[in-house]
Amino acid sequence: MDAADTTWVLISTALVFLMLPGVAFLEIGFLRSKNAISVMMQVFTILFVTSIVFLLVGFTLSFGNDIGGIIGDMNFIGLRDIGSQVWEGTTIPAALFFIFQLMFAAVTIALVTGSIAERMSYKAFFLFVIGFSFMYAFPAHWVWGGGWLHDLGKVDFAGSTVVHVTAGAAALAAALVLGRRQGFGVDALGGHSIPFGVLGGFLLWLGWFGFNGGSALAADGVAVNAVLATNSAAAAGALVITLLTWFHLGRPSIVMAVNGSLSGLVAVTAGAGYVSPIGALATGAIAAVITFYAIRLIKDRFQVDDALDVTSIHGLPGVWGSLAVALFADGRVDGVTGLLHGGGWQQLGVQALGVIVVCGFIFAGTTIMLKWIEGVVGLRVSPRDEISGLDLADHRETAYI
Amino acid sequence: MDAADTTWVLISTALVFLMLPGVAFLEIGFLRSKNAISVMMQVFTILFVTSIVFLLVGFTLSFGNDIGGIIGDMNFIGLRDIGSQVWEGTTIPAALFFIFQLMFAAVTIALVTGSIAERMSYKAFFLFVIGFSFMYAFPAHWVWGGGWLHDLGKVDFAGSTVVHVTAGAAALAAALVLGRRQGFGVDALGGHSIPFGVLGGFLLWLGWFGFNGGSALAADGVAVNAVLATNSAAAAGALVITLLTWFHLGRPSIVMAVNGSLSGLVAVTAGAGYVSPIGALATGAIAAVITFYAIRLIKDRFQVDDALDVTSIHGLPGVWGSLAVALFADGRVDGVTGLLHGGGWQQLGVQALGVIVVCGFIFAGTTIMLKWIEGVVGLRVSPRDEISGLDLADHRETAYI
Amino acid sequence: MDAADTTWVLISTALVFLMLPGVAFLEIGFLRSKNAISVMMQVFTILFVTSIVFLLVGFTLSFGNDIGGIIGDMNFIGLRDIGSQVWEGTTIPAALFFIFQLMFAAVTIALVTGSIAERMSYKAFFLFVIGFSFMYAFPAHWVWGGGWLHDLGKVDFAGSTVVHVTAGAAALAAALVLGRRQGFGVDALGGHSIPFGVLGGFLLWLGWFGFNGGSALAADGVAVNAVLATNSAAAAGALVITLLTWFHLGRPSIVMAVNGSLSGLVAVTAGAGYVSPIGALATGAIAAVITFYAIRLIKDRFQVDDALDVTSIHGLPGVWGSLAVALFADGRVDGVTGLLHGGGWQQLGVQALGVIVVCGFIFAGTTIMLKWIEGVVGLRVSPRDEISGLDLADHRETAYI
Amino acid sequence: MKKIEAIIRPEKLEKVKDALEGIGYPGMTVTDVKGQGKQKGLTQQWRGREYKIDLLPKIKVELVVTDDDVRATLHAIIGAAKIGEAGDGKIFIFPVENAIRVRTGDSGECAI
Amino acid sequence: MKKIEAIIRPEKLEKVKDALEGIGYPGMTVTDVKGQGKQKGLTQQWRGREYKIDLLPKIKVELVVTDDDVRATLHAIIGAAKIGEAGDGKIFIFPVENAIRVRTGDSGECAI
Amino acid sequence: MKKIEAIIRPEKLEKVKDALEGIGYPGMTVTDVKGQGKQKGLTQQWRGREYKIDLLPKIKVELVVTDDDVRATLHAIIGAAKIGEAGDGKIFIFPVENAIRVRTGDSGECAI
Ligand SMILES: Nc1ncnc2c1ncn2[C@@H]1O[C@H](COP(=O)(O)OP(=O)(O)O)[C@@H](O)[C@H]1O
Ligand SMILES: Nc1ncnc2c1ncn2[C@@H]1O[C@H](COP(=O)(O)OP(=O)(O)O)[C@@H](O)[C@H]1O
Ligand SMILES: Nc1ncnc2c1ncn2[C@@H]1O[C@H](COP(=O)(O)OP(=O)(O)O)[C@@H](O)[C@H]1O
Repeated sequence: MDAADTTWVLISTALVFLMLPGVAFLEIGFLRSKNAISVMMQVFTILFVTSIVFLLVGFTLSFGNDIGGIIGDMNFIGLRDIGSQVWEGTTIPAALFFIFQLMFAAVTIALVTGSIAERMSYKAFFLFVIGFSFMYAFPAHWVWGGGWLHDLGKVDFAGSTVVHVTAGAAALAAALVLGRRQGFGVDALGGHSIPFGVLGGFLLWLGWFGFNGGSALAADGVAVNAVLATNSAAAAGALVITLLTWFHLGRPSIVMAVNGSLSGLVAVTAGAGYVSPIGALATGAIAAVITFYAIRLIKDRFQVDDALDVTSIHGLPGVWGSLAVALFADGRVDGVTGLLHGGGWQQLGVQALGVIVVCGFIFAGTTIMLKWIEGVVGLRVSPRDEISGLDLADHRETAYI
Repeated sequence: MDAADTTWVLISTALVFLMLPGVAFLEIGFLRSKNAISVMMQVFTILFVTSIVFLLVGFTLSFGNDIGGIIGDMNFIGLRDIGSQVWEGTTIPAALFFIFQLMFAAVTIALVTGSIAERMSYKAFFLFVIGFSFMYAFPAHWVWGGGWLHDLGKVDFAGSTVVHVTAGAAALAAALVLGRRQGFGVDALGGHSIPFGVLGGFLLWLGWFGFNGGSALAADGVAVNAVLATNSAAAAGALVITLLTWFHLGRPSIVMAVNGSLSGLVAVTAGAGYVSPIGALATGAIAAVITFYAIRLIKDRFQVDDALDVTSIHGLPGVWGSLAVALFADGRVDGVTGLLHGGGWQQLGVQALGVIVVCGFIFAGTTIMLKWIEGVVGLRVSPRDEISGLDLADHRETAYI
Repeated sequence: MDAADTTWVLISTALVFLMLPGVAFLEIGFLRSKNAISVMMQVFTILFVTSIVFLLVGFTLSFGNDIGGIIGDMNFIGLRDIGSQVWEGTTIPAALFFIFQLMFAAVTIALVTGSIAERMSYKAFFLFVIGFSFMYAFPAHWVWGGGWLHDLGKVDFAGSTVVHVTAGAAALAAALVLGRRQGFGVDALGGHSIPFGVLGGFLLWLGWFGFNGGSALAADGVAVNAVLATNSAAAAGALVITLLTWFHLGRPSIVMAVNGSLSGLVAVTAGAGYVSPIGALATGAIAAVITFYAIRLIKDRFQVDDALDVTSIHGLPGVWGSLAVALFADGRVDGVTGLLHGGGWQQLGVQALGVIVVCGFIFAGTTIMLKWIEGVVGLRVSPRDEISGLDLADHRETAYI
Repeated sequence: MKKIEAIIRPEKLEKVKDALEGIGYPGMTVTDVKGQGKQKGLTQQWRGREYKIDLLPKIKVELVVTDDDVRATLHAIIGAAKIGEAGDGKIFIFPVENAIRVRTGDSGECAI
Repeated sequence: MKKIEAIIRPEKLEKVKDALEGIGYPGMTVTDVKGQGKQKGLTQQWRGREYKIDLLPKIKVELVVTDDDVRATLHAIIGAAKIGEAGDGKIFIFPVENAIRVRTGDSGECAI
Repeated sequence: MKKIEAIIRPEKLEKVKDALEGIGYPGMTVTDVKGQGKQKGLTQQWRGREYKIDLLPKIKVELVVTDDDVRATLHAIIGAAKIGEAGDGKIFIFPVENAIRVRTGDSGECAI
């Protein structure tokens, strides 16, 4: 065990933890005040439910001994015997590896709340969180837990695929199953406190230093490279979307700037350890272009009410980032080399395959799960309750007096 | 000196620092807007007054050479000669040990503000903070500074007793001496910005990673274990209180969920380094049950106006946690072994003794000190000022325009 | 490369990053709600523009090979070849040194926004940020990059001169060139959400642990000393200004307490690694006195509309702190010894020279740059737009609904 | 001239506004208010206990119209604001002595 | 019918509400307002300087009652809102031409 | 007695207040409202799309004055609130049947 690496992953865990209030405040700020309690309770619920479910079974499903490339076994159920070991292939305690991975699971589910907000009942949501905690174990195992995608050579430094494609696919499926909010396409359904949203944006950017940097699992040059790439891609994403907004709408927007930074962060997540700062700038810049037009396409053209554009801000940039690593990786780590640096098409193929399978699996899984929940307890609050707000209906609390 | 351990305790210090805005925002969010300035100023005052008082004398009283098991001597007055030493028994600089402990002192006093809010005058409060900085040195010395409780074998990993029983006993005494707020028992006296309260809750949970994890004073397996136990107990507390609220009041509540997580965090503080994740879950779950019913008992039955239920959320779970370590400790560190793992009753007895003495000492000390302050400058603002709010009366500022 | 030092500087970088939301929330809280989007967008723009400009050229100008003591060469343009090197004279990766320094550049510019707020158009601001990113490279190079002030023996631990005198001089120049806001001297032009302001204050105090502590570039006794000095000076500043406010205005004020803590933090920045806790208390206490009276002088007497008193809170305490190190340094590091500890007048002279030259250079540079921008795109929004607020005029967004 | 003062459900504002614009009365002033009446209050929870909220969020729409336009206006508002349950709101009609347009100084019916 | 419009101290709302409910007038509309008058303003501080606030927080309670009920209503409000110092507030009485209940379309006294 | 109800631009409140105090009418009640009329709405953006805001922030100033004072009051308000563009606002004048000062119970003109 190395104390410095342990310290770095401990603090990275704390930074990733910050992404949960980050998501919560981004969302309540950019949604209506009558649903602020509901959204905060969703994110908080994810934190406390996942902390328990992942401890009991999620972790061992993700990282237990591989069963046929598909899932982990019950080796670490309830973190049995994990106590004082060093996690294999690292210099940090197994228990620390667990907490770090737990935060990833929680963040992944939390991202989905941006899509389903303002209409899903808490009861349905509660079941959804438990179910999703299990579903998440599959992509996590495939890519990071020694599963089949890992064996094929898929790389995903900190989870453009495992976290963001997963969240994006689930968000899209959930938006489709749940249907649109009342007023969608007519009213702006705009946010009620942009400062809270921006606070969330800052916390996410910051948290991502731990998300990507900590994924090196050591306080080394790779971690530093990841942090640098992370910051650069976020900046490029924010700049590009600001210019696009300025051009198309006549004025730059803080809301879009934050979205652009998130888009860049998502995209660079797959390659953070593998790319140069310049590669990171390119990754983030292109991600922002994708996000800008995807928001319009999905909301205006396809009329899908993905409330906070999780598909456009996490899903699609996640896809792009998963592929981008096969373009921009320059061989600095583990010999991962992208097309632009003389690598072959092979890597790009594997990356694409990973994205497609994860996308399909999660989209289908989410749809089935939500349909089942709909049958058992219903999915949406009543139209009247939706109008008065989920805070009153589901929690009998109001955010402000 | 070890650089990794130093880094971990430095960053833990920063995390514990975050608990101060955590307390401030938890409190202003869950109190009325007309007292928001007052509460923030109380917490900020604690930060700047304690930083000076603890530097000058508090630290040496707590951690100077032991005088008869009761208190430290003046060895470190003004941090004299502490400069470049390594703190005995650790691998970190003495100056760092000081800052870390300073944050604990500040947090302890800050917790008390939740009870006295919305009626105590700033003048009285200012004297109270100075007085309490001295009073805190006693339990700190007894348990952590080599005093008599330490010699008896009392364990308190990060302060269920020293911090939370202390804060709880002071909160109860202060609520009794100050008396109830106008409208208590009639109006809800509810919070004005639940998002601020929840922000505070997230910051506290996060800060607790440093509070408990940093108390290992090294970046080792114990620190990791403490962080894991911390997160698990918080989750269990939040889950259990959510279910209780759902059952008793028909709807789950974010405010109670946050309170439940705090209750779990408080309880696991004594045993964070000594218990397994499963032990931590049990500790947190039982703490939440205690908190849920204690709030009703103290406010409804006993009609004590402990504004934010510090007695129920910190005091009683602190008592429970101090005992729970003597049940759940599994011998992984320092041979501390609880009843359930084959330890004897001896430990439980010592833990109980510590709780009782600290409780009694602080309760009596706080009562006497407040009575004295009452005589000198009065304790409460005038009833008219209480109605218009302490922000206007004591600070001539308003929180919002 | 040392993993522990790397971890500490990584996390210090994260802490300094937190100063950006710190500045943003301090400012929006203490300004009017109709300009909240504008201010947040300014700070966010600084983050994303500086991240790119400093990466491409700012860093190499600051820290490239010295050209005549004035500026760095193009050695590190686009961070070329910086990848896996250890930064000379440290044990951390060059890429990490870059990110850490990048955050300093961003914070410096962010501080200036406090002066120009509520009237400068976004277009003008955007150009200003790019220009200022270049201008900042000069003082950074002179003092930290091996330039002429460094050669003269000027010490500036973490930037009382490079960061705060720079920000203060620019703030004053900008306030003069821009002119006063409508209503200045008549209305209070007070803040709209003191809690947001206080949140910012807490984040800044916290971030400063990384700002000063990280400037040791190692997890050693110097870093710990810097954190301790930082906390002590902030506390002294807050206490002294609270007493002054209480005395002069009859009531203590949270807004002034936060300002006082900032003043102390700024002043101790030059000497954080070199002074004892007692020296830090003195530095902070005197800084707060300066700030308290300077605010009145500059706003009331000179009628300069430096909106959030950047000159009084950063500029002048920066000057004082730059000199104070030549009084209070006690020789513990690098043999830097102040007058009070037997050092000579020489150091004080060099410190003063540094302050004067940086002040003059930045004041002149800012004035010229703003005049030029005024010619190209204009500086201020129209009087009508100023009344309806920059949020609507420049961003077509509103902070709250 | 009369002042029509309608207390309506907040969620009906958009529809009422559209209805009024539809018949040519874009001029109106809107205020956030709270109201109680036949509609029963809300039960909320706070720190583990229940309490009642009597005053519910409502919106007050005020518009001054000529005597001839009163009927049409009432009709439009009722049509848009009604859901048929307690809490739909009230409309009050007040006499107006005069109206003045600040911009021009015009007074009387031509000012509205 | 008359409209009673009472400007009161915010802290008295609860008592006024209770008094009105006590005598059987639960229907009312409440608005947050600011007011100035004989009551002297507040001194506040901002960044080291003092300034005056003239407009103080008040609450406006509006209720429409039949002519016969005016007396009782006034009595109840005054009893509950008075503390005997400048700033207690005013009550204004306005004529109402008609009232309509949106839910039913009823008009006149039976609508209130 | 009349009630003067002026809907003005928010940024003009200070001037209107000063003008009224200047001619000796410090008593007034002020409400944040939103209004629409001839003034055209705002275009805002949200997540990459534009939308229109019709209801703009306005301030309602209410003051009850004796019949004799109406002219002077109107004059003062118009003078202070006018910039000559659509959106300057309206002033409405309503009859008042009575006014009561809560503190003293005085009624009629001496109450205002
Ligand atoms: N007598 C009254 N005077 C003034 N406002 C009233 C009165 N009665 C009701 N209101 C307003 O009308 C709203 C709806 O009234 P309520 O009695 O609840 O429903 P309904 O009119 O459908 O019977 C109330 O919330 C209140 O704002
Ligand atoms: N002439 C007036 N027109 C309208 N509202 C008034 C008038 N005078 C006072 N008010 C309202 O009544 C409130 C109390 O009035 P004030 O003169 O301060 O106290 P009091 O009525 O006890 O003498 C004021 O804050 C204001 O809202
Ligand atoms: N008929 C009306 N009834 C009530 N309020 C009105 C009416 N017409 C306008 N207003 C109010 O007056 C404000 C200004 O009116 P507007 O027509 O935009 O400008 P102007 O009065 O300068 O022509 C509106 O925002 C609205 O609050």
